[in-house]
Amino acid sequence: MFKYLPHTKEDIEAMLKTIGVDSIEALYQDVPKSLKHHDLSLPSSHSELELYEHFQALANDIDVLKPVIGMGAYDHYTPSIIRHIIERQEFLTSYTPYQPEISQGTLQYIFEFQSMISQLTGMEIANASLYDGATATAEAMFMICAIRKKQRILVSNTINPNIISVLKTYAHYKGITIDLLDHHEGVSSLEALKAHFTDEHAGLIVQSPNVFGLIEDYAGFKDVLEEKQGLFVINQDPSTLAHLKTPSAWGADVAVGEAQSLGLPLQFGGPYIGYLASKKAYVRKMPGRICGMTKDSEGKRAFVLTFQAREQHIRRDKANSNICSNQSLLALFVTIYLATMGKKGLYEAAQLSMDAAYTLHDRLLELPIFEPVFSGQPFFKEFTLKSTLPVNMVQEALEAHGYLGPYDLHEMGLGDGSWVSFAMTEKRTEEDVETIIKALEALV
Amino acid sequence: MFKYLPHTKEDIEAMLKTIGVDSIEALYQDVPKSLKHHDLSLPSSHSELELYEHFQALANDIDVLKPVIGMGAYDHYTPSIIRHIIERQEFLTSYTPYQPEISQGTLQYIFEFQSMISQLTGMEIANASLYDGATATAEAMFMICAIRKKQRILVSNTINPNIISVLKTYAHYKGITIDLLDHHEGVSSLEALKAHFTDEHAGLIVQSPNVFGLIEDYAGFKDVLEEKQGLFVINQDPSTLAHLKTPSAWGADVAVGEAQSLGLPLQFGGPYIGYLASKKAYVRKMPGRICGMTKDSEGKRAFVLTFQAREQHIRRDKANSNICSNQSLLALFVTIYLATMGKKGLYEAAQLSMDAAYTLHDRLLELPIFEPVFSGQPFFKEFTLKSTLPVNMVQEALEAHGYLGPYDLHEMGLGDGSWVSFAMTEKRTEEDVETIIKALEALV
Amino acid sequence: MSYYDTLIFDLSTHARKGYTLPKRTFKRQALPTHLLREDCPGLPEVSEVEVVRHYTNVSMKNFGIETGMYPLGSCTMKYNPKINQDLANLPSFSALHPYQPTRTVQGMLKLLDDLQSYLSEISGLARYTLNSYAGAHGELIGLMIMKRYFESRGEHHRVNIIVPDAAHGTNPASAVVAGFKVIEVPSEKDGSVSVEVLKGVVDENLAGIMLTNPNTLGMFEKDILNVAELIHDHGGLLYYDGANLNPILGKVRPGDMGFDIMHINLHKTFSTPHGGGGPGSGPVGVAEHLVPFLPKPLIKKVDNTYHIERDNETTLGQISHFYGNVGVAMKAYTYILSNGKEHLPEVAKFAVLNANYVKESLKDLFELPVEGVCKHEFVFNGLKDKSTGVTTLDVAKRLLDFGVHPPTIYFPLLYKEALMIEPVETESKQTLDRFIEVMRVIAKEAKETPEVVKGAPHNTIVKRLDEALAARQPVVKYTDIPK
Amino acid sequence: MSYYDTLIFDLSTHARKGYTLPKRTFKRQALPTHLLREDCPGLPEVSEVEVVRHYTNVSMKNFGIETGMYPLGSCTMKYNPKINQDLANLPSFSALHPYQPTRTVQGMLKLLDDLQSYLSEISGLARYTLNSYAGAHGELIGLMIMKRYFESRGEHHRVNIIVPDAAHGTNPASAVVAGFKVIEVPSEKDGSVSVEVLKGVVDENLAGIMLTNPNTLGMFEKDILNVAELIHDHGGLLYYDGANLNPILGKVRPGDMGFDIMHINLHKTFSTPHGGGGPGSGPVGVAEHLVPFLPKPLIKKVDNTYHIERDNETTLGQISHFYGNVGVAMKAYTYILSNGKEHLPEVAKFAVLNANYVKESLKDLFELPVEGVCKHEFVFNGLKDKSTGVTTLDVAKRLLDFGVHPPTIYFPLLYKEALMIEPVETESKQTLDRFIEVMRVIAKEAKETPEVVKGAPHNTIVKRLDEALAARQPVVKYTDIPK
Ligand SMILES: Cc1ncc(COP(=O)(O)O)c(C=O)c1O
Ligand SMILES: Cc1ncc(COP(=O)(O)O)c(C=O)c1O
Repeated sequence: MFKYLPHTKEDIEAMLKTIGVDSIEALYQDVPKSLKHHDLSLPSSHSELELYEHFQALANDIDVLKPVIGMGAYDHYTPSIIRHIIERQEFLTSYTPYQPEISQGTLQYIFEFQSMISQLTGMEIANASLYDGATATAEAMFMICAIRKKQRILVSNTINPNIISVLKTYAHYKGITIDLLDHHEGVSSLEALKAHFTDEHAGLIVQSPNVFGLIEDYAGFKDVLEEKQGLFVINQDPSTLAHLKTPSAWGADVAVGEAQSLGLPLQFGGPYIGYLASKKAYVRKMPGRICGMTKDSEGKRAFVLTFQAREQHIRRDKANSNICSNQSLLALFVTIYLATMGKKGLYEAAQLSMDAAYTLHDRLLELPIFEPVFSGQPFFKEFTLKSTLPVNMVQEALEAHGYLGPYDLHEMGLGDGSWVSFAMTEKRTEEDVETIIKALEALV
Repeated sequence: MFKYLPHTKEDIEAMLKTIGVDSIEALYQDVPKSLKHHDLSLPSSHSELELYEHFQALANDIDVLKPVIGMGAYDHYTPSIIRHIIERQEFLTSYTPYQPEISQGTLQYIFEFQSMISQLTGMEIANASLYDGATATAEAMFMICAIRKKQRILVSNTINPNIISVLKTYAHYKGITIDLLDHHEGVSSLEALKAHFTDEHAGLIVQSPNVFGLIEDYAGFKDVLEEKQGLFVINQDPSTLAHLKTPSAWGADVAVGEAQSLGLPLQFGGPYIGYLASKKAYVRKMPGRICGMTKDSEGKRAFVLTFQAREQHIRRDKANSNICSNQSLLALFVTIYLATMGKKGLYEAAQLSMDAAYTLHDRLLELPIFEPVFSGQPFFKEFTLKSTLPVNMVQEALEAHGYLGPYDLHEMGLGDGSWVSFAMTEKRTEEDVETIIKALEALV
Repeated sequence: MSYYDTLIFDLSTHARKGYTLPKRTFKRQALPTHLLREDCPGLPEVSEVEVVRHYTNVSMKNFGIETGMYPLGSCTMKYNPKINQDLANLPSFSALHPYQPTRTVQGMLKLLDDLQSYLSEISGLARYTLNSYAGAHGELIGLMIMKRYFESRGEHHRVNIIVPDAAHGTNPASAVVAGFKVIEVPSEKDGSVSVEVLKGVVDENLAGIMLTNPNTLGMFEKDILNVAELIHDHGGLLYYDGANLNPILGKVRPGDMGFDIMHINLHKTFSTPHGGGGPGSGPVGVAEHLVPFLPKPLIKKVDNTYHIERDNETTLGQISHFYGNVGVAMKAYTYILSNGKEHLPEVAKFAVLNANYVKESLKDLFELPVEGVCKHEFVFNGLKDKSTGVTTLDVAKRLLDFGVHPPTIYFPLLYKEALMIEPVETESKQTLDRFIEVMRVIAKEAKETPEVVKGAPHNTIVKRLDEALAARQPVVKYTDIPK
Repeated sequence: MSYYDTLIFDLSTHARKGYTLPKRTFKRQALPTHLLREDCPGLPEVSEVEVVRHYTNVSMKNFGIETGMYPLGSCTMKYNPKINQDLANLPSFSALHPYQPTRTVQGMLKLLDDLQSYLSEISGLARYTLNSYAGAHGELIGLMIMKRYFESRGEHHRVNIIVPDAAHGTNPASAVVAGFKVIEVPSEKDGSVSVEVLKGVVDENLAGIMLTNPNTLGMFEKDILNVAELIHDHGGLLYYDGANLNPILGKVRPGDMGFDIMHINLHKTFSTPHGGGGPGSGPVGVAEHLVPFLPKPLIKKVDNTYHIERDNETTLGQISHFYGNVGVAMKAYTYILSNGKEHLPEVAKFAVLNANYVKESLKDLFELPVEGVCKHEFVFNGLKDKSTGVTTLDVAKRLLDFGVHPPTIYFPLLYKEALMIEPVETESKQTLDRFIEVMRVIAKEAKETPEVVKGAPHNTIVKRLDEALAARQPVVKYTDIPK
C-alpha cells in the first residue's frame, strides 16, 4: 500500500472479478512479451521525511546570491497574498476550462488578465498567456508572417540574444528568413530601418527596454513600416508600462513580452509567462486561448473560451500555432499581482527600481573601474557599462559579498569582452549599493 | 491610504455626512479630553519587504537545534498536507460556529476530532479541545472536584513539574488542596496510593508516560480509588495510544493530555492543544465546547454545539470553567494528522520513536558517562539517565553538533543535579545517533 | 453541487494508507504486553487524496472572512493578513523547541519582548505576559493577579468582584474560577455602569471590578475616571476586558483610564486569525505595582540580553506549560509592525466610522436603544416594527441567504432582541452599503413576506437545525451514530 | 449562497491601495517625457482584503481535483501531492537567478540532471532536455530534432509526417509549425494504425510518424514493432506523444518499442498540477543517435560536476529563454522520488485496473466501440440507446449536477459521440463505484426523463452557455463590456 494508491487487496479482487480477468498482469496481455520491461533502476520510494533530508542535502550545494543583474529575469518583490491564493486547489489543480459551467473561476481570471494586459499595452485584445517572452515573440513572428503571407522579417539586434536565438530556431524550421537590424548607440535606429525594411518583410520586431537596458524611441518607425505594409511587433517588459509609452502608442500591431517581472519568483528561469496582445482585426491569427464574455441560458453573464477550435480540435494541419497548455496559473499570478499593486503600486515599484539603478550607475561611474558604453538614450532599471578590470574579477568581488553580478555581455556575444550589465529592483536597498561599491573599491 | 484600510477621502466624506458629523474626531467627542492619547511610540509602518528584512535580522540571532529532548514538546513529523488544508481561509479565518448553517465545516471536524480522541483514549465523550495539556489537567481537576464536591486531590509527583505547577496555581485560587503522591522507582506507586488516598480526595491525577519517560502501570489503582469514591484522571501523551493500554482500560474517569505530539510544530511552545475526554455521565461538568449531531428542518444530518449554554451565555457565575476560545485550528490539525496517519501510521511513528530511543539509550549506557536511574518500568520514547559528567558539558558537546539535549532535570527540581532526560522521535536517524555518540565519546 | 455529507470514518477502508515514514534500521523494541492496549484505535484508514479531498469539501461548508463580510459583534472579525502567517511559519522560528538555551534564541525572545513593550505602549500598562492563551484565560490570570496582590497585602477578605450584567459571560465565570465572589450590577440603558449603583456595592470586601470600555453596547464609558476613583478609593482594582480595544488604539489607553490589569485579544484587535474558535492569545498587562505578580515563566531583557525567568518569590504561579501561543504572538507582532504607529490609530478611527455609518443607515428600520455616537460596534434591539413577529434570529438566518455572516445575536442580555453589529475597519464603504441594503431588504420582507424571513435560511446547505435533538439524543462521536 | 458576479475592476475605487513598498532614500529619477505614456493604465485600485476576498470567491467557481473525481480523458488528472509544492517552493531553489554561476548551483543542477536520467530510465530513451514548456512544445521540439537530423544527413526532401486521424490536434499542428507536411492516415476501429495503411504512404519523402501507445482509444498498439520496423526501414523516425505514458510506467518503454523521440507531460504522468491549463512541462527525450540535436542550453554532468552547455555545433537551436519550467520539473522529481521504483509501476497497473473496471461496469449502457482490455482510458460512443436523443454533451452536463467532472467529450474525432474516460490510479474503488452509479442514473434518466438530462446542468452556478454569442459579439476585456 502506498499513500497515493488507494487500492486494497479486496478492492483489487472485486475489480478483477468485474472485469473478468484474474490478475492485473492479464490487463497487459496485449503487450508483446518482448517489450515488457522489468525493474526500473530508480531510487527507492522516499518518505516525506527522507525527501526533506534529501532536499536539504541538495540545498547544501547551493548558494543563493542576491542578483544585481536581470537579462530577462528580475528579482522583483512578490506580494505575500499571491501564493496563498494561487495554491487554492480550485485554481491549482484544475485544468483548461473545457467545462465552462464549473470553470468560471479560471475563465474569469483569464478575462481579467486579458483586460489588464490590454490596459498595460494599450492593445485591443490579449490572449490567455504563452510559454515565455521568447516563444511569445516567436509566435508574434508567425502571426505577422501569416497575416502578411510573407516569409521574411526584420529583427532589431538590440533584442536580448536569447530571444533572437529562439526566433531564429522557430523561423528556421518554418522557413522564415530573419534579417537583423543594426543599432545606433545601443538602440534600434530609424535610419537603419529606412535603409533595410523592404516589401518582402512581413514586419519588424524590436524590444524596449532592450538588451542593454535602454529605452528605445520608436518615433517615425510606424511611418516607415506602413509604407511597406510592414507590421510592428514590440517586445516590452510590462513592469515598465506604468511609466513608458505603450506599444499601442508607438503604433504596434502586436505587443509581446515576458511578464516574469510582475513579481514572479526567479525559480532558476521558470515557470515564467509570455503575453501577447494585438489589434482586434488579427484575432483569428492569434495563438493561444482567448476568453470572451457571454450569457448562460438564463441570461447570467459568464465566460467561455472563444474564437477558435483550439485544444483537441486545434486547427490541426492548418494551424499557425500549436500551443495547448499555456502558463495559466502564472496568468492568475500576474492578475493578482496587478490587482494588488494597482496602477500606483506598479508605478512605484518600477520607480524604486529605476532610482536604485540610476544611483548604482552613477556610483559605479565614480569608480575608476567603469566607463559608459553608449550615450544618448536613457535606461530603465538595467544598464550596460564598460569594465576596465577583467569581468570575472568584478564578479568575484561581488560574489564574495553574496551578490550575483554584473552579467558579462560577452557570454551572449555582445561587446568586446568588457561590457557588463547591472540591474536593480525595488528589493535592492541603499545598503546593497554601499556594500557593492565598497567591495569594488577594494579592487582599485 | 494603507493596504488594510479601504477608506478613500470620498468614502469618508460621504460616511460622515450620513452620520451627521464633520470629522472622525467628532466620533470621539464622548472621550474625556484628558484621556486622549497622542502619538504611539511604536515602530513605523513596515512594508512586506521590510518585514522580511527585519525577520531575517531576527533569525540571524537564532540557532535552530535538533532536539533530542522532549519534556512536553516533541519533534514529531508533520505530514505535508496539513498546513495546506488548515490554511484554507474557510477554516483559518472563521470563528466559533455560532451560526451552524454556515459553519458545518468547523462543526464536522470537531465531531471527527471528538470521535478520534474517544477512539484513542477509549473514553465515551471528548470535548472540542482546551488550551494545552497542563491547563486541560487543571480543568480535569476542577471537573472531578465539582463532581465529587470535594476540595482536595491527590497528584502523582511523577507528573511533569510544569503541569503540577499549573495545577497548583489553579488549585490555589479556587481553594483546592493538592497532596502529592510519592513515586517508587520513578513510577506512581500503588502502595503509596493505598496509604495516602482518603475520603477527602475527589480523585487522583497521574501521567503516563511520566516525566521520566516511564510507562506507568495502574493495575489495582482503580480498586483503591473506587473504595473511597475517588475519581481517576490519567494524563497521557496521545501519540503513545496506538500501543499503550488506554486510560479507559485502566479505569479512568477523565483522560486528558497534550496533543502536540500529534505532529504539531514545536513553535517555541505554542500553540499546542489540550484534550479532555470522560465518561458520558459527567458531560454536564465537562469544560469547553462539545459538538453533537442533529438534523436540520429537512431531516439532513448536521452538527451543532450542544449541551451547554457556553460562550456569551456561559454559565456566568455558576461556571466551573471559563474557557471560550479554545485551540480549534489545532483540533483540525490533529484530526487531519490522525486521518493521515491512521491507526497504522500512528503506531509506526511511535514505534520508530521508541526504537530510536531504545537504541540511543543502550548506546549511551555503553559510554562511561551514563548510568541508569530507575530499574523496573520500561520507557516509551523519552528516558532518564544519570550523568557522571557535569550536565552542561554534555549539553555543550551536543550543541556543538547542532543538537539540543539532554535536558537537565534539576532545572525542574528533579534529581540530584546529575539526572538528564533524552527523547527521540521518528525524525531522528541512525546518523543522529552516531553523531551524538561520537560527540560524547570525545568527552571521555 | 451536491451536499457533502461524508465523515472521514465513512471513507475508511482496511489497510489503506495516507502516510509515509522512513525506513530505519534501529532494532525493533517490544513492550511488555500487560502495558499494551488489546484493541486497535478505530482511526480511519484512508489514502492521501481521500484526506485532502475530504477536508477540502468539509471546508467548503464553512464561511470565512475571505468569503464575505463577518460583522460578528464583540469578535472583531477583521481581515487576517497572509504575511502574518508566512512569517510565523518561517522555520527559524517555528522549529524552535521551547527549551533551547536562551543564548540560541535571542532573536525569538527579542521579538516576544518587543511585542510585550508594544502592547504596553498601546495600552498604557507597565508590563505584559504573553503566557495566556485567549481572552478568557487572560481574565482568569488577571483575576489571579488581583488575588495574589491582596494576599501579598494580607487582605484575604477582599473577595468581591463587581461585574455588570451586560458583561460577557466569561467575566463572571473567570471570577468564579479564580475563587472570587461575583457581584452583578445592573447596567444603565446605554450599557454603562453608574457610579451611584457602584457606590451601593463597594465595601471592605471589594476586590475589584471588570469592565470594558467602550462597553458592551459599544458606548464609551464617559464616567470611567470617576468609576476608577471610586474603586481605587475603596482599595479595589480595575480589570479591563480587552475585547473592545480596537476602536481606541492610539486614541485612549486603558492604563490612562485607571485600569490596573487587562488582557488583549490578539486574535481580535491584532488580526491573528480566529481559526474556527482558536488558537487565540490573550496577553495580560498590569500597572507597575502589580508587575511582581505576573505569572511565570517571564521573558525579560537585562542588559541587552533576553532571559526567561522561570520563577520568583512573588509570581502568582504558572498558568501555561510554556510561553503561551507563541505562533499567534508572532502574527500580532507582524500586524503591529505592518501598521506601525502611522496606521494603528487609523484602524481605530475607521472601525468607529464604519460602525456609526451602519448604525445611522439602519436605525430607521431597526430599534436603536441608545442614541449618540458609538465606537466600533452597536446593538439594535431587533426590528423596529415588532408587529411582524420576525425575530432577531430570523433576521440573522435570512442574512445567510444573502451571503453575509450574521451579527452576534441575543448578546448582550440587556435587550431581548439584541443584534450586535461590528463592521470592522477593513470593510469598505461599498461592502457596508451592500450590507445595509440587504438589511433593508430583510426589513421590507419582514413586513411584506414575513414567512420568507421566518423560514430562512433558504439557500444554505443545511436549513435550521434542531438544537434540542442534539442535547436530547446525544451523538457526540462516530460510534454513537445509530447504524 | 449568492452567485459571485463581480470583476476586480468593479471593485476599483480611486486611490485605494493593496500594496506596501519600502521607503528608500535614493534620488528620484525622471525620464524624458517623450518616452512616457500620457495616460495611466486602467488597473484596479483595491485594498488587500478586496483582492483576497475577490479571488477567493472567484476560486469557488472552479472545480479542482480536490473537489471531486476528474476523469478527463487524455489529461491524467491525478492527485497532485502537496509535498511537490512545498519542496519546489523552498527558497534555496525558488530564489535562484538562472544566471548564477554553475559553481553556486550544483544542487539545483544535480536535481535537474538526475530528473533527466530518471526520465531516460522510465522511457528507454538516451537523453532528455527539460527546456520544453508543455506537451505541444515538446512535440514541436521533437519534430525540430527530426528535421535537424535529416538536415544533418542532407535529406532535405524528407518533409512528410504521418499522423493518424485519431491523434490529438497538437500533433498535426506541431508538424506544420515545424515546417513539415502532414499526411493524415485513417485509424482502425480500435484507434490503431494499420501497417497496411502505412505501407501506402511511406515513401522517400517520409520524415516520420507521430503516435501514442496506448493509442487515443486507450488500446495498446500490438503491432507497434512492425510499425517501427516499417518506418525505420524507410528511413523515417518515430515520435511518441507521451500524454499516454501513465499506464505503461515500468511496464513497457517507448524506447524499447522503437520510438526515437518523445515528450513526457510532467503535469500529467508526474502529477505536477495542471494549474488551470499550465504551467506544464514537456521534457523531450531522444535515442542515442539524436542526442547531438537536442536544443540548447543543455544541463550536463562531466566528471561529477554539473555544467550548462550553452551552445554546440549540432544543436537544433534554442527554444526557450532559459531551462524550461524548472519549478514544475522539481515537482515531477519529487513525485518520482516519492513513488520510487517500488510504486511507479503500480501507478500504471492501478490506472489500467481502474479504467477496465469502469469500462466493464458501464458498457451495458454506453456504447463501447472496441472490446478487449484497454489501458488507462477508453472511449464510449455515447449512450447505447440512441433513441432517447440524449447526446454525449447532455450526459457531460448532467454529470455536473452530481459533482463529478465530466470526461473528455467529442475527442477523438473517430466517434461521433465520443466520451473519453480516464479514471486515474489515485481514485479508489469507492469513488469509481459512485461514478458508475451516477452514470447509470443518467442513462436511466435518458430513457425515463430525457428532458432532465438535456436541460442539464441544473445545480451549477451558471447554466449552459451561449458560446456562439461570445464569438459573434466579442467581449474580451473589461472595457469591451457594454455599459
Ligand atoms: C467581550 C468579550 N470578553 C471576553 C471574551 C473571551 O475571549 P476568548 O474567546 O479569547 O477567550 C470575548 C470573546 O468572545 C468577548 O467578546
Ligand atoms: C494526447 C495529447 N497530446 C498532446 C497534448 C498537448 O499537451 P500540452 O497541453 O501539455 O501542450 C495533450 C494535452 O491535452 C494530449 O492529450
